[in-house]
Amino acid sequence: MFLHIGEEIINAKDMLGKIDSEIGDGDHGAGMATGAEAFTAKLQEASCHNVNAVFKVTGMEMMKSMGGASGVIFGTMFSGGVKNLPAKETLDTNTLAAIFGESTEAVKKRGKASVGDKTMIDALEPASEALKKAAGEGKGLYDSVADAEEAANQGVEYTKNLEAKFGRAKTLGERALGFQDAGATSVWLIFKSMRVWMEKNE
Amino acid sequence: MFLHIGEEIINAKDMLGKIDSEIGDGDHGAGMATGAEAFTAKLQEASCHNVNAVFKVTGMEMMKSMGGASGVIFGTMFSGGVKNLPAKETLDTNTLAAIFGESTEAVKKRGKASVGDKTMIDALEPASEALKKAAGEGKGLYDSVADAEEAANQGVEYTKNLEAKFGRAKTLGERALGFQDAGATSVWLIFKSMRVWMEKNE
Amino acid sequence: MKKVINQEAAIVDEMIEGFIAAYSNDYKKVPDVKGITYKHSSPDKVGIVIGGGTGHEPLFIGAAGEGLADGVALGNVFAAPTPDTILEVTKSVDQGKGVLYIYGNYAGDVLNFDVASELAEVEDIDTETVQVTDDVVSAEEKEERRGIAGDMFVLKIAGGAAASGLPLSEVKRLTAKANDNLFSIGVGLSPGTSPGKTEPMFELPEDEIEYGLGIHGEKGIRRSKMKPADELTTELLEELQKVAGLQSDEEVAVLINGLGKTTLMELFIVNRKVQQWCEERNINVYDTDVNSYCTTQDMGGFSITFMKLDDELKKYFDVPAASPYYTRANRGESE
Amino acid sequence: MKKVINQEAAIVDEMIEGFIAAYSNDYKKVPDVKGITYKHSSPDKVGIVIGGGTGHEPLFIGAAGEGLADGVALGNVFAAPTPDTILEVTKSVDQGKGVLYIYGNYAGDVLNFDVASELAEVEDIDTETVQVTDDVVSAEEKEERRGIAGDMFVLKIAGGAAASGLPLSEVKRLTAKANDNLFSIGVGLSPGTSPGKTEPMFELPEDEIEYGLGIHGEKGIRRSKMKPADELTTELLEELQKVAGLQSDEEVAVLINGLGKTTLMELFIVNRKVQQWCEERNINVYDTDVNSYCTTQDMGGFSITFMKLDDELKKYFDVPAASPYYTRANRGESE
Ligand SMILES: Nc1ncnc2c1ncn2[C@@H]1O[C@H](COP(=O)(O)OP(=O)(O)O)[C@@H](O)[C@H]1O
Ligand SMILES: Nc1ncnc2c1ncn2[C@@H]1O[C@H](COP(=O)(O)OP(=O)(O)O)[C@@H](O)[C@H]1O
Ligand SMILES: [Mg+2]
Ligand SMILES: [Mg+2]
Ligand SMILES: [Mg+2]
Ligand SMILES: [Mg+2]
Repeated sequence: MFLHIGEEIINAKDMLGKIDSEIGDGDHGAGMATGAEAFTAKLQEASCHNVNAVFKVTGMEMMKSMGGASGVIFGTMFSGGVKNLPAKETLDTNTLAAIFGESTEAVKKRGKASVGDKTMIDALEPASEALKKAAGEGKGLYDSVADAEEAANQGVEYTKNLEAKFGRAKTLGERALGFQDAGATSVWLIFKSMRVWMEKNE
Repeated sequence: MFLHIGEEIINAKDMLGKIDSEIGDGDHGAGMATGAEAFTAKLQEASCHNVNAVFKVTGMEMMKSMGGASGVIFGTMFSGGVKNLPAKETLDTNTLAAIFGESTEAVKKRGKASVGDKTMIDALEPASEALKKAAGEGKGLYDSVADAEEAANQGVEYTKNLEAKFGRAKTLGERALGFQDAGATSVWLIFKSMRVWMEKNE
Repeated sequence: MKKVINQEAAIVDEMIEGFIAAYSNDYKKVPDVKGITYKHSSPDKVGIVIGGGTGHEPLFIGAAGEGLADGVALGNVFAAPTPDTILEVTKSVDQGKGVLYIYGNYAGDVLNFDVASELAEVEDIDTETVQVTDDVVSAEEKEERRGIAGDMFVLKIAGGAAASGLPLSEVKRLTAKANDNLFSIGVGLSPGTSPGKTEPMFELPEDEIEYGLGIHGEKGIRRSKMKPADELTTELLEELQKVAGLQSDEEVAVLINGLGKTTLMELFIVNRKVQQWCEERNINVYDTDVNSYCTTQDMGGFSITFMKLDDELKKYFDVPAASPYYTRANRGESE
Repeated sequence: MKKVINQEAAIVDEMIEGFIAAYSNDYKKVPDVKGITYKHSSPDKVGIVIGGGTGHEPLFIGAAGEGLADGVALGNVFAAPTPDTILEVTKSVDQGKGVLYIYGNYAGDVLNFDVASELAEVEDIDTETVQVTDDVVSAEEKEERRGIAGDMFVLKIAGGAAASGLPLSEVKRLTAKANDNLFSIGVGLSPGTSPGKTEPMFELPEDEIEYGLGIHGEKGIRRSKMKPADELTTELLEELQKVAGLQSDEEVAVLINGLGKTTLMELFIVNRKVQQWCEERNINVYDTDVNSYCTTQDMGGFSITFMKLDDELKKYFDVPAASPYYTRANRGESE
């Protein structure tokens, strides 16, 4: 699954770069692609025994290879959710909800952004909430991820109406209105690739 | 008369600059104009008692103000011809021929260029010869200057067929063919302005 | 846009190789990461680590040396260095006296240096941080401003303080004080191009300029038609003065910094006006530097920086410093 | 093209004012002419006067200082200085030991310095001249070549020799020897613009480059499509080697010089290849400098310079030198 995420991120390089360039510095696509290449290579060579290791390795590799704001932010998003999680052999809705619940907190703590600041948090937090809700409702993994994707998508839309509080768009003020946040877009893309992978591999 | 020459040089600034820019660095017009402004100002303020002083002041001011190759070359052209000349109150054909005969030698000695090297010498030497011939034939000043102008003009045409031996066009080799030399053009312009001035002030 | 590179992905590594190949007597690469260190740091001093994205050369790679930084952590073009890189550089320069991090206040740099400092703690290395916040138009609040060319002056003080043997807390205090006294404003004349990109970094009509533009092409506060140097400089000074509030008899160090393609000739013409302006206000210019220390590729434009000085700051400003791209010798006495 | 100037006619005077305003502790203007001198030249030494057109900054105005030039004579943009200017600068720096003129071999500079040296003779000042002729593609005959970035190295030797107290004849001999051992080649990537002009200095298609282009935009030897850095650098090196004929075990100083808008990042990438190339041929690189000393406004491109060194030249190359734009400290020992 993570290899598919990596592939999709690499394919979206130009799209993400373009979104970042509207109100940022245009390197988000390149950064994410670097991270994706790094974790793809690592996941292919290392044998990860459990869910925790996959998330951790993915996050660590992003943090190590990317640099920029998103290296730490997305690195933390992947590795920050499994720190306190008992080792899991398989991924179910409860586990995924727990991971993203923790990781959302970790990213918020690290980046000091909240919903409404026009960052990837605007997609991550609702997606994480959607997972929690789906877990409460006993939904299957595919449906839960689909809910998260939809919530993230709405989050991306939401960022269009916001002025930025963090990152390079901060100084733009009102001029950032109308443009979606690049990092939020990546969050949506990640949930979308998870769902598409599950669709194909069911 | 020299004030008129100055005026014409200043008016020709862009034209001379354009010619220099084809195979040189494009500053010949600006340089000559700077020189013309300087000698015009000086001639207006100083009272020059004789022909020698006018030529000398003109040359010195060009040398002082212009810089570049043409500062020395045209400075020498004006001041180099009166060095050994007994003081003259009026300008006649003999005097003019003597001045330009001397000055041509001075410029050649200074710049080490000869006819055929694609420099202002290609206009100056024939113009000087024309003056000498006119003096020999007892021609009046106006006709002599007209002869010099015509000879200079042919010199300018001649430079179009030459590769450059001096100045920035030197490294161009064959690529300088077809373009006239900027300094030669200035020589022609100077004789032309003399003639036009005499026409107007006859 | 033509750039003399081989491939985009190799830029930073090849640049570092080329730097070390030139200056290997004095600098070495930190193994496995995009970092370099100065070879001759005097023993037992606080380490100074700077860093940031590549593409602003000579900063950051060119600002390590005697009385300056001991190590430099580099990111990709316009991207903050990774925590790993910062950590490895930190370990290389630490002499048991702790390490001070100095970098411009950008989200990416803050995040990565913060993670690095946590990792350093695990390795038992004390770190402190000063974020440079000199660009007066980028935010109302001093701490929220971004860092531009003033970096060079803050580093100068930090390097001077560390070279004088002060402990980490003191080096940090002085460096933070330098930053508190630091005010810059920039103007963009034409966009640069990021290597590997085909489009310029931003759009600016041929006859317009933008006040307050950031060093990654971040938008400024307003545009106007191009103006004569003196008028343009005066407007920037007035804008800067609104925030800097320089008083008569105050002493300042001045930096006129070119952004890439603006020539030194032009920067001197700007400096001429800056000095006139200071003189008219009885502001005492202790020292001036006209150079292109913090660039944005081939971007056109420049910035003006004032650092207010008191005797304490002057002392560390005057400590000799030397790198291939920044030198400050003993101050000559004026006649 | 936007240039930060007030009016074309005032550029040089205002630039000098801005330079002096920045560095008045160490430099002063020569009254009435476009010239500057270094204030702290040690007594009783041979004077070194350099000069040329404005527009190549930091050369020439930025190359006076300790162990470098004592005086600089400036012309208008890309135009040689007047004999008057050179003479006044000469008089200001002469200490009775004579003065050496160093300048790039261009018709205008030759003519004006020659006149100046005759005028100096009248004033009883001995002068000698070394014309820098490093651009290998500009002529077959060494003496007919034009001078480009290698100027900086020739000046370094001259400054070192003069600072060592040698008499004029010796300073001249060493300086001429430095020039005899000097070989450069440049490449143009994009035109610069002369201040006040609206047209670029030459035309070059967006994807083409020109080998051997001069520093005033003089045409080179051939054009090609833009290439990756390593390939381009190798071609230039092969071209340079045809003339320089560097032998295995020979020692050289290397200068990678940017022409204006080409970034230091790119120059480092070029240097990486240059060093590899030298290493493959067992050519010993004694010292490398990567900088933009001799520019052509905002022109894109760079040049590579080799100066062959023997023990004698190394001695003077290693004499410390310092100006705001060129420094050479005591050579650090490599590990
Ligand atoms: N403090 C923060 N908290 C959460 N996300 C952030 C923060 N700062 C930046 N981001 C995210 O990072 C994205 C930008 O990433 P990227 O372009 O790779 O980094 P940089 O800003 O260094 O160029 C933004 O779109 C935003 O979603
Ligand atoms: N050695 C020389 N002898 C005579 N004329 C010369 C010589 N060198 C250059 N010139 C003249 O000077 C002209 C160029 O002048 P200008 O453009 O003002 O100077 P620069 O070459 O310094 O830019 C040439 O067109 C040529 O006629
Ligand atoms: Mg970005
Ligand atoms: Mg010319
Ligand atoms: Mg970035
Ligand atoms: Mg010229």
